[in-house]
Amino acid sequence: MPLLDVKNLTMHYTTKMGDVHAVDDVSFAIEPGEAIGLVGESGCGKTSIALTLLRLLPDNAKFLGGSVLFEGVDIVRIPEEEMRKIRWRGISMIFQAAMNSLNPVYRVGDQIIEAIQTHFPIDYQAARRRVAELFDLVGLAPELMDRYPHEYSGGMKQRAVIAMALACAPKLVIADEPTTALDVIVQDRILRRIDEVRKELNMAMLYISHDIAVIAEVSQRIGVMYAGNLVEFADTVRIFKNPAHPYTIALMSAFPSIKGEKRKLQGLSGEPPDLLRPPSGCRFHPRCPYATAVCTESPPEYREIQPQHYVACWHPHLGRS
Amino acid sequence: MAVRKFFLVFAALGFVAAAQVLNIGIFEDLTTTNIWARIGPDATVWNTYVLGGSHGALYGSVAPTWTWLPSLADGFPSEFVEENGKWVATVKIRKGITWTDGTPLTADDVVFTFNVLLTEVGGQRMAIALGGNWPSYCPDTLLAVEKVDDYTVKFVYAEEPGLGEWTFGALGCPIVQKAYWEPKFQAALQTDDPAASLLAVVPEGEPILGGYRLVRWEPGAFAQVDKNPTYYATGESLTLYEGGGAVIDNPRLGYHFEAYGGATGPVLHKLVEGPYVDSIIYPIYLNQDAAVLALQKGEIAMFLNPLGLAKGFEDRLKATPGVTIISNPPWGFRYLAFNMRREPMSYKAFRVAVATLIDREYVAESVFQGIITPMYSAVPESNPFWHNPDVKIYGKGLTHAQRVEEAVRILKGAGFSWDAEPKVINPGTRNEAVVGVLPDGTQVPAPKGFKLPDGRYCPEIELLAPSAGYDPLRATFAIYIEQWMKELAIPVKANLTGFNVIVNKVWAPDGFDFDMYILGWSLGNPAFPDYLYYFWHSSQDVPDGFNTPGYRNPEYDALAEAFLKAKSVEEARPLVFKMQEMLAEDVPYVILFDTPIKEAYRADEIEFPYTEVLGGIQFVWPLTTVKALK
Amino acid sequence: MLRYIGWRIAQIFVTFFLFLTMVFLIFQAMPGDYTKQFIMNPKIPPEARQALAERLGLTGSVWDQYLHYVRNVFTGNLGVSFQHYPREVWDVIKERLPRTAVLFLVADLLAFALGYPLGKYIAWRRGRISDYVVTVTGVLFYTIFTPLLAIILLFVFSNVLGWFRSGGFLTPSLWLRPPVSPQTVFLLLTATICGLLGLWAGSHFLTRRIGHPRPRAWARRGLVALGLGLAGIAWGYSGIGSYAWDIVWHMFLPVLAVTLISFGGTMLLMRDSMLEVIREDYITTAKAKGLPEKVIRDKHAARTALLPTITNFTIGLGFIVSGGIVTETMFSWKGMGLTYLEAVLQQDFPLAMGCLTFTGILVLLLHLVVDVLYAFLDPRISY
Amino acid sequence: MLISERVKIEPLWKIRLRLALRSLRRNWALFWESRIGPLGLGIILFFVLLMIAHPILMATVWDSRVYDPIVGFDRALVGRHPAPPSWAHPLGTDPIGRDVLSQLMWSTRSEFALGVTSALITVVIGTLIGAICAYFGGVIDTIFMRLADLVMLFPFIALLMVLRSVIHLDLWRLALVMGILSGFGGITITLKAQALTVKVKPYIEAAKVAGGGAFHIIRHHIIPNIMPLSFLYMMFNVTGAVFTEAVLSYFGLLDIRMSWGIMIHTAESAGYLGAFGQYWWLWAPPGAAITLLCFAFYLVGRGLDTVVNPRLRKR
Repeated sequence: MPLLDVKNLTMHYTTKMGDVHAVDDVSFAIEPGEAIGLVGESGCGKTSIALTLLRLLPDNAKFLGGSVLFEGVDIVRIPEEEMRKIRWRGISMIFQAAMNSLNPVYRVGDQIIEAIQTHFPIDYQAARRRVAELFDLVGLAPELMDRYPHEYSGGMKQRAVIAMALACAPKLVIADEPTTALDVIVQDRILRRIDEVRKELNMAMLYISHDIAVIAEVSQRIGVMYAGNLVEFADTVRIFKNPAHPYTIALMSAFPSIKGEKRKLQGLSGEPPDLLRPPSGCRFHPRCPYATAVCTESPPEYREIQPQHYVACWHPHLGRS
Repeated sequence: MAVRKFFLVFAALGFVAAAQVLNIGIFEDLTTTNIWARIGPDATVWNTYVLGGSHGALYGSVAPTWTWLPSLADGFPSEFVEENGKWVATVKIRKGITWTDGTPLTADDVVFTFNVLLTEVGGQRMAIALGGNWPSYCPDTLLAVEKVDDYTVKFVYAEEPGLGEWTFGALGCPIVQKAYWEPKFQAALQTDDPAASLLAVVPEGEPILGGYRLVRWEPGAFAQVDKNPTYYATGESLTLYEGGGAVIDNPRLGYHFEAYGGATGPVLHKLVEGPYVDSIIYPIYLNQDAAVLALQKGEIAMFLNPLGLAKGFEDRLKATPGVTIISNPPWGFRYLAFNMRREPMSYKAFRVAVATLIDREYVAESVFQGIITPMYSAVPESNPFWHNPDVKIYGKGLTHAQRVEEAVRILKGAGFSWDAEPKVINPGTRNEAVVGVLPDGTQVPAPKGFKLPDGRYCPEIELLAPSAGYDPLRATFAIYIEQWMKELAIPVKANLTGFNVIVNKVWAPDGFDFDMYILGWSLGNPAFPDYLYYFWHSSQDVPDGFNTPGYRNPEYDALAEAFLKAKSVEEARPLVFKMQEMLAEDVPYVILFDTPIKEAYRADEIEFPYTEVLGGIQFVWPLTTVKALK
Repeated sequence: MLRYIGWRIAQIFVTFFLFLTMVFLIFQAMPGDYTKQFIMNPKIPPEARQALAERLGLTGSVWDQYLHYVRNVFTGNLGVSFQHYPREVWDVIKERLPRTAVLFLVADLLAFALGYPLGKYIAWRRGRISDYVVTVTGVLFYTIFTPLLAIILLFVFSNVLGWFRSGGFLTPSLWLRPPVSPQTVFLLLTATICGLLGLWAGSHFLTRRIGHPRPRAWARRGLVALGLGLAGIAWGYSGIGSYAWDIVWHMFLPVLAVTLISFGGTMLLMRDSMLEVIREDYITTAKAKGLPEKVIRDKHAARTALLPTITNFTIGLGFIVSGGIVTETMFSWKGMGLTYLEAVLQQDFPLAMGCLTFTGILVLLLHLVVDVLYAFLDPRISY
Repeated sequence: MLISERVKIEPLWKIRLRLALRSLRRNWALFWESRIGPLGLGIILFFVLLMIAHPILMATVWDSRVYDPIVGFDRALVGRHPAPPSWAHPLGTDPIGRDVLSQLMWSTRSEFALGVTSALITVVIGTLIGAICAYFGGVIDTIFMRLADLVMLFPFIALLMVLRSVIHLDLWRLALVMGILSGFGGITITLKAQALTVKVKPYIEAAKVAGGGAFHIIRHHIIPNIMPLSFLYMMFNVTGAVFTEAVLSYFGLLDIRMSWGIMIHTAESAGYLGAFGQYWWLWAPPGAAITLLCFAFYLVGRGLDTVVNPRLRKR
């Protein structure tokens, strides 16, 4: 059985202007120890999914259906107190803005110790030792643990945040844009480190990024999201070799060529839709070069067009000619 | 633990209560305990309430009749005789009077007191340098005070002094002990500001003569005075007769004295000196409400307030069982002053017209419902000896309509005129007015364009009065006066403002800068109304002088001078009557009203020898004749 | 750190100097002078008033007076009060200050102790009914017309229930033969309060190394309780306990009034700064870490939100003079506020100026205190 | 032609208007959502009604000789003033026989006049200085900021108590003085801070590049952007002004003929205040009025706060 099994997850935000269809009918699964990537333009619902998994959604988030089974437990339906126990120990997260995810008025070490002591009944000294290991693991000098966040550099903070995420040896770590704030070289180094650590500790990993290039190399399977829908899901090689969804194809074409300079999403006119009033039928049709009448009428179902290759499209791009 | 101690203190309190204690509320803290400061720059009524009983004087005017009698002195002073160009009189001092340290009071103490005042420091007399009331005890014409023998002192004047300088001047001066003050005074003389140094002395254990001495002062909380066991007058009886006669009898000193015809006719008052109360505690209340509550709860036997009770407090206390309320005529008045140096106030007719318009009775009876008494003469009728009952009262008993017509007549008579002259229509009816339509249909226009006799339009007149904040009574009165004058199209504007603002305008550094103002005076010694001189004598019409209206009338000046120089009150009385008539006639002031002094006390705790006295109990406090009933 | 403080002190001196100048100019602009008080007594000849004016230094050129004034202030001499001539202004202030100090110290601390948790609480329950109710109540007390509140309190507690005396700070009958003066008692009270406060602050420092949060909290409470106990015993056996008690008893109503009026300020400020902090990412992180709500609220949110509240509170302590005016009048509490009011009404300029100057010094010093406090409370700040 | 069909051309003003209306609607919605804002607004409206009603009543049912708030006097009740509430006098009469309700309503006008005037002055000064300091910085900035520190050193009411004997404080002068005093005080600092955040916005740069003069930029770009905050502070300043006036009047330090504060003062100096329940109509109505008005404006202020300051909004 998969470690995490997301089935037809649907979540909307209620606002004064109406409902925002943030996540609609999303399904995917993560096997223990496996690394998965989730890509899509910003505002396509990636982060919403992450937050749903930890149940950290704001008050106005409305859970409309589906289930999230973590080790067989449906974590969207269990009481808060139990969820609290699952947080960090079962599922932990590396946040987008590492800079701000550390409380400025407490020592970095103490903030990690706090997490450990909440979940394991061990005393302060033991916890300190644990932190020292973690720091060592992410490549930080243990003595740094008694410093305050503002005394850290960007990269160090990021590492600290990673260390924190690993503190309770979780089964699944969600990494939401783990490296966007950093310069390319550091990005690379950190991602590698995360990957090594993952293998060492045999955790499952859920990478979330708007930049497919970043996560391609560290994730075994990749899901592509568009406007609140998971439009394609397959192992990394497949996604790159023969993507089936027109949107994925467009993303691919934005992939750096040898020359290295990025091109604008090719053949894609217009903007991502306003999730307040998502388009009828396939949400991608207004921008889709291959759109036909059917696309505008009914939404395509999310089906397995080839083993382990899921697509939601009326006219999937099959094989290559 | 703490609680137990608490009870112990209560026990102690119980013990204290065995000795007689009076609690008398006051509203402001002492500012000094030093006699020089108390009579001088710190001459506040509150200091007097608490410390007034500590020192004695040679003579004094005794309430409630204000009979002038010896207190430390033995009999009346001698007549003045001229000795080589100077005028000399002697005063005998009673024998057997002792200070609290046991030493006797002798001529040396009296002489020392005056020598301090007479000492020249920095080109002026110490009396002046000390300021406050000292100058009046040490008039310029007093040259020296010398010891004749241990119990006789000689006063030397440059010219024969009158009541002001002698009877009600030097002879009323508080006497201090030489032995205690001599060294301190000498020390003070060595400093560069002797007066200041003298005022700064904290008189620890100063021997005194009076009935009560200060034993505790808890700044901001309370002050306590205890009775002086060696008080010279304890047990001394003073009998006052309706004929005006007075008999003093002091068995302890074996002293007997009769004056003003002695024991003739029925007895008016028989006062036997105490002090009867072991100690009086003066808790300080910072607002009257607190004091009233305390009185209702019986925490205090009464409280002292120079202004008396406000109407509301009276209403509230009437209901309280055990509380008695007494009402006494005030010794003062609130008045409207004209600046006679300016037009149109310079015209007698104008002042008379305004006086005619002012309906004191209406405001007093209707608006203020009897909390104020209308006044007409410069000497309140509460002082029958000096008050002249038949002075001219403009507009007395007229209706509003009649007053308007009368005023218009007076003004026209003096050459004033209007563009549209005020006419009263349907007088006496509900819609009586100076503008409107007559029954016959003729339209009476609103009066306008008030003109001076020379035809120029009357300049804008400012009427200064305390704001409702400072004194609602005067504020309201001012607003009414403004209304009445405006009815006649007189361009007046009532400016209700802060007390200090008025004072600083009236007594502006360079002369008097006002048109009309309303303020009040509380008057000094009822036995001798010398303010009649200060307020209207032309010599006072100088910057910072007291003749604010600028009243200059040679005839009045002559009277006023004669009055100060008079040798006896009998001689002075007719003069005072004439002065009142002239003032009422020329109206430099319009005497408006004053409020009777209402006082409340717990009849079950405190007993007074008399409750009918000019200015109320607070005016004669402290009393060595009060008794505590608990 | 030290260099910074030095620099701040220099700044403060400049500001203070300007402040003095302003105060002086304002009072120069005031018309008339104290000697006018005696205008009411015709027996006092103009010369006597002149003499007084000279002695009070009301003559001489403005410039001389100014120099004289500034020199005096910087030599710790606030001049001589007119009302209490020839008493020194500083002497008067020394007498009145402790009363106000105790009153407001207690009240402000209570207000803080009330407003801080409330603000925390309602911010956390943003938008719920309790939030609105508490907020509105807070604002109501915060904007209530002080005399009105005083009247109501006096009415209820003194008139109807008769629990407290209607004014003053002691019962004269109890103080006829006291072993100590109220001054001393007030000073001792102030000392006690500051002592306990220090202990409370210190307890955080002492217990910071204790591993688990819960025992740490208990250790802290223990220390404070111990302090309280000791203080209580000390007062009990000092033999002046009953006197102190009398004063404390009189303090109740004014303290209640001030507390009610000022807790709203702290509360609303705390609420707002909480709401801002709650949006920070590290709060989400804390949630994600699976920390209990209470820990997130009290440790992560409140702790950071505290800073602006502290500033406001500390600086607020400086304005006891103006704050006292109304309260002290209503409750006959002869402290700085009343002193100032009287001084102004009586045109006792030196005293009034003294009070203002004093306030100035106090506030400026508190600014410094805040800086230092920050250095301790906020690791980001290091001077 | 397709394009020309699809895109409708509208005059600019229409678009502007539509945008303005939309933002207004949105802000109103936010304000309404705050719940406390509307409550305050309601109370204020109530007082406005009182204010308007007074002259009408005086002109129609109330005989000015009886109901004039200052020189009115009810002869019918001679000797019984202060009279408790009755049909003739719904809130009774004061110690010198004037109708309390009439005084209450009449004073409302002056309270509004005072509050709004002084708050306006404050905000205008504060905004201008804030904007200028933020834009120019340097010496100007330092000067005004130090000045603000200095002003903030003075206890407000205490200072006014002194100024009152320098300046003859009637209603308008008081408003002016208060306005100016608080105008140079703390508000400049806050508004400057706000203006600074605006100053760094790209469009300011753009405007500069486009050659917009300093004052043009301040007037057209900075000030409009700090206006909302100023408006918010205005509300708080009204509260401050009304409260201060009341306190000063209560101590009888102002030269105003009638105001809520003076009503209480009259009751007190006539000795009715301490009787509490017995003469409640002398102190309760004005006391409540002062409190409510301050309360109301403060609430509105906080309501606006949620509009102006997104961080305080519900997510």
